This record gives sequence, C-alpha cells and structure tokens, in this order.
Amino acid sequence: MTTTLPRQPFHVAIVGGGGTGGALAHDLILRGFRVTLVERGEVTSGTTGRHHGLLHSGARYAVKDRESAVECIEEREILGRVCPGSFEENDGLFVAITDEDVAYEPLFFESCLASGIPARRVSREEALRLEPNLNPGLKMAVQVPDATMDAMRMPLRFFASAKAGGATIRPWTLVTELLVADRLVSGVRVRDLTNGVEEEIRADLVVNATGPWAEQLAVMADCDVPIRPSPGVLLAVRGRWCNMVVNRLHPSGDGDIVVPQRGLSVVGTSSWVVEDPDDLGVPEDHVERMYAEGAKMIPGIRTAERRAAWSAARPLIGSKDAESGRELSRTFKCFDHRETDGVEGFVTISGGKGTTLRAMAEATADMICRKVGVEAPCRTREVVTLPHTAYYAA
Amino acid sequence: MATEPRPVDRPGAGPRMVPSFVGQVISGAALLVLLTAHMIAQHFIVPSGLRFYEDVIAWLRDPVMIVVEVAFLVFVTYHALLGVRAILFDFGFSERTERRITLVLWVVGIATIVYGVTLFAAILNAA
Amino acid sequence: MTVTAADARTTRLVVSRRKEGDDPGALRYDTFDVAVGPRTTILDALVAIRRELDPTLTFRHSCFHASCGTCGMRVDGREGLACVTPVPTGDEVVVEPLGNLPVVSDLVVDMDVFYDDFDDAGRPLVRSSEKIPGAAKAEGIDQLERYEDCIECGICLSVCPVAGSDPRYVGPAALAAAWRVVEEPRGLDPGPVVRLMDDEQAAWRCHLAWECTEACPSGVDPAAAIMRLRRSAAAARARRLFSFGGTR
Amino acid sequence: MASTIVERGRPAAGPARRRGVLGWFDPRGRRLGGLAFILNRLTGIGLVAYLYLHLLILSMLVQGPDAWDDFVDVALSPPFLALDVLLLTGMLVHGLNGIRVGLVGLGLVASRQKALFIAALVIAAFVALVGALRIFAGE
Repeated sequence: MTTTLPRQPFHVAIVGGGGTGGALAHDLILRGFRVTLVERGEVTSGTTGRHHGLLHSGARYAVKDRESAVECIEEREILGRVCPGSFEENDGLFVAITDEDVAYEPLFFESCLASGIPARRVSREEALRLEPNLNPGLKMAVQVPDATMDAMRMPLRFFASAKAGGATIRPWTLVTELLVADRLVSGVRVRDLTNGVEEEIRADLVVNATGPWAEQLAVMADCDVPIRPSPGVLLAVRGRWCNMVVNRLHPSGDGDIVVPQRGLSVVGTSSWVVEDPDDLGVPEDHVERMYAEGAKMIPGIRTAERRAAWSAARPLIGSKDAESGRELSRTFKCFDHRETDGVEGFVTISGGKGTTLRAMAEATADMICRKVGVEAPCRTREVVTLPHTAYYAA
Repeated sequence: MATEPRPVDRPGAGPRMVPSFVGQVISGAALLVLLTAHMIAQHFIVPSGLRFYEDVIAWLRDPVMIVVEVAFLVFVTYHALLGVRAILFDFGFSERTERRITLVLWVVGIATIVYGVTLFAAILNAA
Repeated sequence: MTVTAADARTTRLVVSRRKEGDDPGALRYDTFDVAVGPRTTILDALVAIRRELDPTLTFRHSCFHASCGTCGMRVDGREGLACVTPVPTGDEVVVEPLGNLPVVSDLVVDMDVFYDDFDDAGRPLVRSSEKIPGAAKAEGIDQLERYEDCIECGICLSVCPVAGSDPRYVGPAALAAAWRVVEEPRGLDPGPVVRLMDDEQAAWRCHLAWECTEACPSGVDPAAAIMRLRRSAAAARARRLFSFGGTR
Repeated sequence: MASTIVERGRPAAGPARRRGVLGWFDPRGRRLGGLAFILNRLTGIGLVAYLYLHLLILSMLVQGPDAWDDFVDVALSPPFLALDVLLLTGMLVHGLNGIRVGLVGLGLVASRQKALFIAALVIAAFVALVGALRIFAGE
C-alpha cells in the first residue's frame, strides 16, 4: 500500500541537532513532511562540530571496511555537488614512513581501487614537493581525493535549507521526556531553555538522532540502542603544516591523520569507550600521543604551539563489551523500535560519520516512508543546499 | 546603562561627494601647516612671545598674517565641527536628527567664522 | 572534564543569566563553584556546570578548537573564544555574552544581525583549493591575510566602540569579508562590493580603534582590511571623477 | 572538591565593560589602538572647547590695551601657564595622532598603526616637554 502524503502533513519530530538530524530535516522537508527538530544546545554542538573536518575519500576504510569506503567515495562526490564552496579540494596523502608501512602499501592501494577510490602512487620526491613539511625520511606516498570541510558550516547548510523549506529548528530546547502510552511514542515533552517554558510537541513519529546520546534518549521509551560512545582526542596546533590531508599509510591507529583547517592543523585521534558522552575528559597522555604520532609524519608538529585539545564522542554501533572502539564498524544503522522493542512511532539513527550524514538521512527517510506507506523519492542528491549563513541571516 | 542594539539598516544611499573622513583628513592636514605657522610665528618669532597688546596689533596688521589667520579660522572651525558631528553621529540618533545636527553645525560654523572675521576687523579698527 | 586531585582547584564562575526581553538594566548572575585543572577552559567549565549543576544553562559552542566561532563571549570583560580561554587563576571570573548583539538567553546572542550584514558584504568564500599543483611550497598561505580565517564569531563587533553606540555601522567582519572579495575576486567583479562599502555607515565609519584586529581570535585583521577598502573606494572615486561619461 | 551552585540571581552593578556612548571612554580592556581612539576623542573635545574660549578671550582686544595687558598679566601666572602646557600637549597628541589617522585611515599604511601611535606619543611627549620648559622659563 503506497499513498501520497495526506493534506495534513505527517509530522516528524527529530531529537538531536547534529549533522544527521539536520540532513534528515532537509530530506524530510523535500519529501513533503512536516518537521520539528529540537536540540538542547546550539546546533552541531555534540559530536558533529568537534569532528576533525575530513571529507573522507574512503581510503581510510578501504582495507578493513569496504562498505564504509564505498559509502564515503559516493557521498564525497554527492556532497561536493550539493554543498558547493564548502570544501577545500586539497586531496589526501597517505605517507609510508616505515618498512612496515611500505609492505602494507600494495594491499592499501589495491583496496582503494577496488572500492572505486581513484588513488595514485607518489614518489618520495614528489610527495616532498607537494608537502615540504613532511618527514623527509618518508619512503613513498599515495594520493587520494580526500578533502576538508568546516565541521560546523557544512552541516549548517542542511539546517539552513530545512529551515527555509519550513522546518522548525529549535536549539536550546531540552527533551525532558518522551510521550509514551501503550508502547506508542506520540511526541516529546520539552523545556525551552531560553524562557523556561515546558510544552509538549506532538508528532506522528519521533526520530532519535542524538548520536552518542542515543541510548540515553531511547531508555525514556524503554528501548535499547547498542551505541557505544567512543571518544577520541584531537589536537589543534597553530600553523597550516600541510595543505593536503596527511594520513599515515598503515592500519588505522592513534594520531595518524593531520587535517589542515584554516590557520590550524588538526591531529587525530585516539579511541576509547565511555558511559556518559557528556563526561569525556581530555587525557593528557592522549594529547602527547597526538604530538608524537603527528610528528612522525610532519616533524614540525612536535614543537608547534598548542591551540586546543578536545574530545569528541563517536556514536559507534556495537556490543557493550567493546573496549577501545577501534574494532567497531564506522557504518550507520537505522533502528525501527517497533521491530527491536515493540515500540511504535520511534526510530533511531546512529553510527556513521560526518561524511555520510546525507546518506544516513536518506536511509532514515526511506525507512520512515516505508513505515508510513508513503512514496516520496529522495531529492538530497540533487538539491543544492543553501549557504550556511542562511541559517542565521533573516 | 548598556545599549540594547537595534536592527541594522542597510548602508546609506551610496557614496557621498566626499566622505566626511576625507574632509577631516584634508582639513586636518591644512591645520597642521597653519597651526604650526600660527604657533611658531606668534610664540617663537616675536621676541616677546606675542603677548602684549602692541605686539599683537602690529602682528595682525601684516596682510600675509591676515590671510593666514583667516584661513586658519575657517579650517579650524570646519575641522572642529566636523569632529563634533562625527562624535554626535556615533550616538546612533535617527537620520532625521542627524540631518538636523548637520544643519545646526553649519549655522554654528558660519556664525563662528563671521564672528571671527568681524572680531578681526573690530580689533584693527579699535587700535 | 575530569580533574585529578593533584592539580585541582576550585574557581567561582559568575555567569550572566539574562534572557531575551529582560530589562537591559536588570542584570542577573548565577554563581557556581567549579573544580578546574590547569588546562580547563571556560567552555569546559560551562559544560561542567551544565552537566553537574544546572542543565538549563545556555551557551553556544561546537568545535572546541577555535574553528567554528560559536563560543565568543566576554570573560572578565574581555572578549574571547571560551574554548581557548583558560580559566583564569583568580578566585572569581565573570562570564558574560558578547556585547553589541541582542541577548537571547544567558550567554547566547542573536547572530542574525551579524549574518545579515555579512551576507550583503559578499558571502564568505571558501577556497576550493589551496594547493598549487606541483608547487614546492604552499605559496601565499603565510603571506595572504586570508579572510577565510574569519570564523564569524562576532567578537570584532563586540569590541568595536562605534558598533557599541550605533548599530547601523555594518561592522568589522562584514567589511573584512568585503575586502576579501576585492583582494581576491576569483573571477567576480569586485566593483559593486567596493561601491556598497564606500559608505558613511560602512568603510568610512571606522574610527581606527583597532580593537577588532586586536581581539580577533583567528588573525584576520579586519581593521587593516577596512583601511584597504577605503583606499580602493577612494581610487574608484578618483577613476570615476577623471573618466568622462563615467557614472558611479 | 565537588562543584556547587553558590548563588542565584545576583544583581550586578553593570557589565564588566561599559557599552554605548560611555563605552567610548572606558579604557578597561582596551589595547593601544583603543587608547588612541579615546585620547583622540578627549583631546578633540578639549580643543573644540578651547577654540571657542580662545575666540571669546580675543574679543578683549577690542577693549583696548589696558584690558588686554591686565589679562595677560593674569595669564602669565603659573596656574595659567600649566593650562598652556596642557593645551600644547593636547594639540600635539591630537595633531600627531591625526597624522597617523590620516595615513592609516586612507589605507596608505594600513598595517603600521601601532608603531605610528607610539611614534606620535614619543614625539608629542618630547615637544611638550621642551615647550613646557620654555613656557615656564618665560623664554
């Protein structure tokens, strides 16, 4: 049974103003839904904004997680089209420093090609010409189409477009409870933090897009989401030490990526697992490791001035036994809680990463359409988003 | 008391003839020359420091000095009142009030110059 | 933020809690004692207050590394990004929203006014590439004053004495954005931008207090941009003056 | 070492730094350029006041030599001479800073404002000192 949307549009309440929530709002608006998005702070203030700003070519996942790699290279191309001007198309360089790295290279290179990622082998000399600050002891490098983005402003374009399309975006709005009766979620109870007013927002469907906070929200409806908040430490040093995204050519590990961001270079990252995504801390030994590992690729980082060090919690899907988070997949997953917990009107989208925000939204919106029995094709692959400034400007 | 900002209007209609800042710089540059002349001439060249009545009158009878002093009067008045206007405009009054301020300052400026020139003539006549 | 016992101290944060529509004269502050370590920033402390003491505290933040520009505020009266401002060593620190923008709630200001001007100035451009293919050096990256470094935090507007008394002034960020378009037009015609900013409420309004440049957390130098914009505007006027039949 | 809420709703005398018109003259938190702005505004207002005072005083010349020379005697007393020094200093600061404002403000040397301000202050201080010595020495 498929129908078009009724005259009184189906109302979706999205909880969580990260990149996923913003992209979902944009997607649903384009499909004719009515959308209200609530976020307890400023939009992108959770995990999204703390992202290192890499628009993945997928090369980082090519060897171990082919599915994520293919997802990335596809999304990279789409985002380049629908968010023109939001990226620095600087490419990425995977540098081999040790003999082990060199031994790993053929597998890496072939995996990139097999995932559809256009990779190019670069000699030591050419690598040093492209990036003079690289460790002169490097053996060889592989160039891939990575790019960098502004971790806040790129997602903001989706919020801007959703808002212009009629979505209600409410930052500073704290969800105090889910309205649940007879295993049916019918909306959220919120508190507007700007004026203290409590109110109910009725909705036909509530989407939990709270990333690493997904479990905290899901328990309000007695649902379970296997999300592990897995923080990583990132370090920003002053100076633009490279123009391309510099990665270590080896299996993903700590401190093996340097992303240029304006006049800063961001070194990432580490990985562990916590219970509360609001209480991450920034272990000083992790910061030290970022310095040490980053300096193996770009020696100047060793003595570069520290601008900031912070932690961001990835929302990883996986068992509660996970210890470091590295073993968990970087893909995303939609949960229809009717199927997982017997609760109707409630959907969770989590996992994933910045690069796949649009794909996550598409998958979630597809699922919502199927649930509701509505046929409305996804348009976010074609519709160019508004500039980020449109989110604020009148 | 803190000023609560109001919505911003778009910039005005476009370039004026001469931006008031440029007017201020030009008159300021002229004053640098004239004021330096005024100060050096009156307080350093005349041995007594141009203080007593006879010295002043003798000084003012020099036609070159008449020109210099009148030019000085015009530029200093222009520069001073343009400065006052800039300060008043920073209060953020309405455009109508600003037009009135400009008008009032023109009147004050012309009155000042007329007063100064008249005074000049009166002094020379009285002597 | 986890603080180990060894280096922990307690600092008193006095935080502005004014809400939209409150009487601007009626200032209200809440006081919190927060455990801090040597690396604790104002933003860390605010996050701790929200988590442990008062979930209703509102403030803007996103990236935690001076890249998004959302956490501009005034700490002991001086503007800065909370995420890179360490908690001062004194007993008490006053945290207030940016000035010269309407307060929405607590430390949150309404950025609409800021972005409205900004958009008119020529939308901030993000370079599609900083790489010069085959170049041995990333040329110009150190030398160019890159407007893209602007993170739209609003701090320059907050410190500006002119914007402080007259909101009609378009302000340093918008002017710096305009200058960026002139400096590196990338195929656009910068003429209309120069003409738009050649205005008593725009480039000519600045009184050279230079506070914007001093306060900018991202090294943009808006004040120098305004001065260069003036030079361009003056040159454009001179060209119009000496070209017969030219219209402005 | 638990965090605590100490007090709610403390009213305060005012923001840490004043905004609005009085904010022009509040030196707290200002840097060099901000101080130059304050100084220029204050000396400018002072000089406008002096201009009109000067024009008023000159009218005494119309009343003939006796009135004027009596006034000059008063003006040569030390308190008045001190005011002369103040006036000279104000003119120097405003004038020399004015050169800086003109050069920088037209974009001719858009990035040298600090050095120029320091130079203006140094020269102003030196000339004011020389001037003060001469004024008090009665030449």
